[in-house]
Order: sequence, then C-alpha cells, then structure tokens
Amino acid sequence: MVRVLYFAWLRERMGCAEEQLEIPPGVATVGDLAAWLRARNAKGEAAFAELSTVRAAVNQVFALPPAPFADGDEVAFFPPVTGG
Amino acid sequence: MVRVLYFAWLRERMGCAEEQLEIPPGVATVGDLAAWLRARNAKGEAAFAELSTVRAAVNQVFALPPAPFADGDEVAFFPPVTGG
Amino acid sequence: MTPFIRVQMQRIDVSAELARLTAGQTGVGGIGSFIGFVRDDPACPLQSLSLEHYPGMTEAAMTQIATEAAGRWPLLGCTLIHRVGRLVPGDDIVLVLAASPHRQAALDATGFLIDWLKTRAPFWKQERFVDGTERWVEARLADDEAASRW
Amino acid sequence: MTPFIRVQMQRIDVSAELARLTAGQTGVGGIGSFIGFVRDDPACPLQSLSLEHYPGMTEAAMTQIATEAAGRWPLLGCTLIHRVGRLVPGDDIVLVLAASPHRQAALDATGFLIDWLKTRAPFWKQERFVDGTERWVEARLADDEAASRW
Repeated sequence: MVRVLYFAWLRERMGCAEEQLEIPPGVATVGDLAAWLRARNAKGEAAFAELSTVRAAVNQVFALPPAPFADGDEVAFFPPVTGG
Repeated sequence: MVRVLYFAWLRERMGCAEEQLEIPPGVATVGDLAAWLRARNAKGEAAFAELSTVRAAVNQVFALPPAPFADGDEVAFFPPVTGG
Repeated sequence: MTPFIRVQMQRIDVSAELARLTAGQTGVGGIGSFIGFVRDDPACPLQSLSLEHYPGMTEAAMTQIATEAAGRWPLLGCTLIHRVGRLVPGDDIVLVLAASPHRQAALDATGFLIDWLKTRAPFWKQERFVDGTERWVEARLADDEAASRW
Repeated sequence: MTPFIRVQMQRIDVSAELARLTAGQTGVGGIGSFIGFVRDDPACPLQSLSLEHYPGMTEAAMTQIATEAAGRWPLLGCTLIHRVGRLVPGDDIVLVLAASPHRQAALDATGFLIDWLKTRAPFWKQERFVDGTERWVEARLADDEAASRW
C-alpha cells in the first residue's frame, strides 16, 4: 500500500486530499504513478492532464518523475509551490 | 563671522564644540579654513594634523576642500562618519 | 545555530520574534528581515487569500533552507515563520529574520531565505476576489530565477 | 512617499515602527528591514558605545538618503531611525525599514539605505572598553566599498 496525497488544485480535481492505494506491478516511479492515476479515471485525467505543472514528493522530499517509490511510502502530488 | 563646528575627536582636540570666528581675507575655501585653523594654535595643529582624515560640511552639506564659504555660513569639521 | 521554524494561523508578532532571536546573545551586529504581506491590486480587488501547506514536509523543508543558509553565512540565528489559513489584504504572510555578527551576511542571508522559501517550501495560495471568483496562484518564473541566483 | 526619519536616545520599538509604516496601506507586498546592534567582542570587551551626531545635518542627510532610495525603487514608505547617546552591548543602534509592492525592491532598498546611512550620515561612534580605554571608531574602507556599489 502507498499513501498518496494531493494538494491545491490537484486535491480539488481528485476530489480528495489523500488515499491509500494498492499499486499494480510495473508502477515503480513517481512518473509511472502519475501516468497510472491519469489513466485510472476521469478525476485523474483532469488532475494530471498537464503533467508539466505537476510536482511530487516521496516521503516528504521533492522527487522528479524518475524517482522510485516502494510499498509503505508516502507520495504527494501538487502544483509548483507559491508560498512566501 | 563664520560659525565653525567640530565633532568627535576634532571637537576633543579643539577643546570646544563650536566657535564664532572672524575669518581673515584670503581664507575663502574649506581647505583654506582648515589650513588657517591648523596654523592658528597648538589645538588646531593637533586637530588638523592629518588633513586626509578630516571631513567638512558647509551649511550642513558635505563639502570638499575646494568648496567656498561666505560670511554667515556654518562650516563643520569632523572625522569620516561611522554611524549605522 | 538552531533555526526557529513555525507554520501558524495567527498573526506574526515581530517584536516577540526579535526578542526570541536575540535572547542571551551579544555577538549580533545586525538582523536582516523580510516580512511579506497580502497585497491588494486595485485592478482586481482581492477579498481573501487562502494558504494551504503540506504538514510535516513544510517544516522539514524550512529547516533545510535555514540549514543551507547557515552553511553559507555566519549566522547566529534565524527565524522562518509562515502563516496558513485565510488571510485578507494587509495581513502578514511570512517573516524571515537572520542574525549575524556582520551586516552584509545578515542581509544576504535574508534575501536567500525568502527566495528559497518561495520556491522550495510546500505552500500554495488561492486567491478569492471580491467578485466571487477564485484562482490558484501560479508559480512565477521570476521567483525561480531569484532563487537560482544563490 | 514621505520617509519617516528620526534621531533618538531611547530604544527602537520595531513593532510600533512597522505599524506606522503600514498604517492605511494595502499595496505593500513586502517590508525589508535591517536592525543594527552594539556587538561585543570577547577579545576586547566593550563597556559602552557613545554615539554623537550633527543635529540638523543628520536629519537632512537621512532624508536625502531616503529620497535617493525612493528614486531608485518603487517604495511605498521607508523608515530610518538612528540612536545617539550612550549604548551598551546588545542595544539596538539603527533601524531601516523599506516597504514596496515587490519583495526584491524592498530588500534592495534596505541594503542601499543601511550602506548609505553608514557612510553618508554624520554620526560618530566612540568605544569605551572594560579596561577604561576609549577610542573613536575609524571608518571602514569596506563600508565605503559597500556604499559605492549602489
């Protein structure tokens, strides 16, 4: 199981802030996971439509699409940050 | 008459914070005045010994040695500033 | 140097934070500071700004940013406070304080901290305008460029 | 923009000055700030620092420095407060605040204001050490260089 979090407009488009997901074999990187979520349903398609504006973190550390994740990890998706 | 002010170690060496002075003919610039004060007495000699470390203002505006001054003006001498 | 990091809902008490930063120190020559505010744009009047963050990761990222600054400048202390929740124009959003024996280090570290905080800490802003429309603020290229100078 | 300029004996109340600077404004996006302190050097323990100034000229010079900054950056307000009299280690000496719609302008103006204040406003510092000796602080070439960058 992987804990997946969504923030800002990704949260709005996904319709939830987080979910526990059973990840199918072959989905091993952050990029794989985004593509799988996009293909999964209409909400995923809306949230991950523009992959260039989606950022991610694995276990609360920024991660690029090639970054791997494993069972038990926390993966978050969000837009580019706009604090300060 | 010219009002002459001294600050910091120039004040200490001159032994006063200000004086009203009758300026002799030919003493027309800030540099002339410094040279005249230096030659006037032992205190002036001590205060103006190192002219390169003396700064000046005429009527409360920084002035270089060639700057002229006139009767009724306020001329100040002081070390390089060290505020902030 | 242990940075003081906090994400909070309430207004930022700058005097209290300055007192905390300087408590027991006599080696401080200067403190640089930046305070960010919710700015109103008369052309498009803002009703409120909602700030969301990623609890846990935010504090870790802020600590890492402060640690990076401490590695680059001789800091005696630094403070990073960021508000979340619903803010209105004129409200403070963020406070950065950097204390150093030297003025230039304090000022440079302050600029670095706010530039990195804007681009490397997980906060997101949503604007709500007087006409009822809402939009998520987009990241500015200029902010990335400012951060990449360091 | 009318700068707020003051030479004073008493401690500087930063919160009060921030409130004064932002009163009635909603266009402020950021305030940059620098606070200078009397720093103690363990190698040569300082008992006190006496600050002398040139009344009248000081305020005029500070106003001119603020005016110069307002000509270079889009400032909505700025505050320059400098203490005089006898100070001890840990005391604040100087406060610079610069408010702007934009963060970088606020930070750059802050750096400019403190650099110029150090080199163009008539203040002089005399140090008194714990061993009873006194000396007038000499102007630092580094300060002139910092000021001439602008």
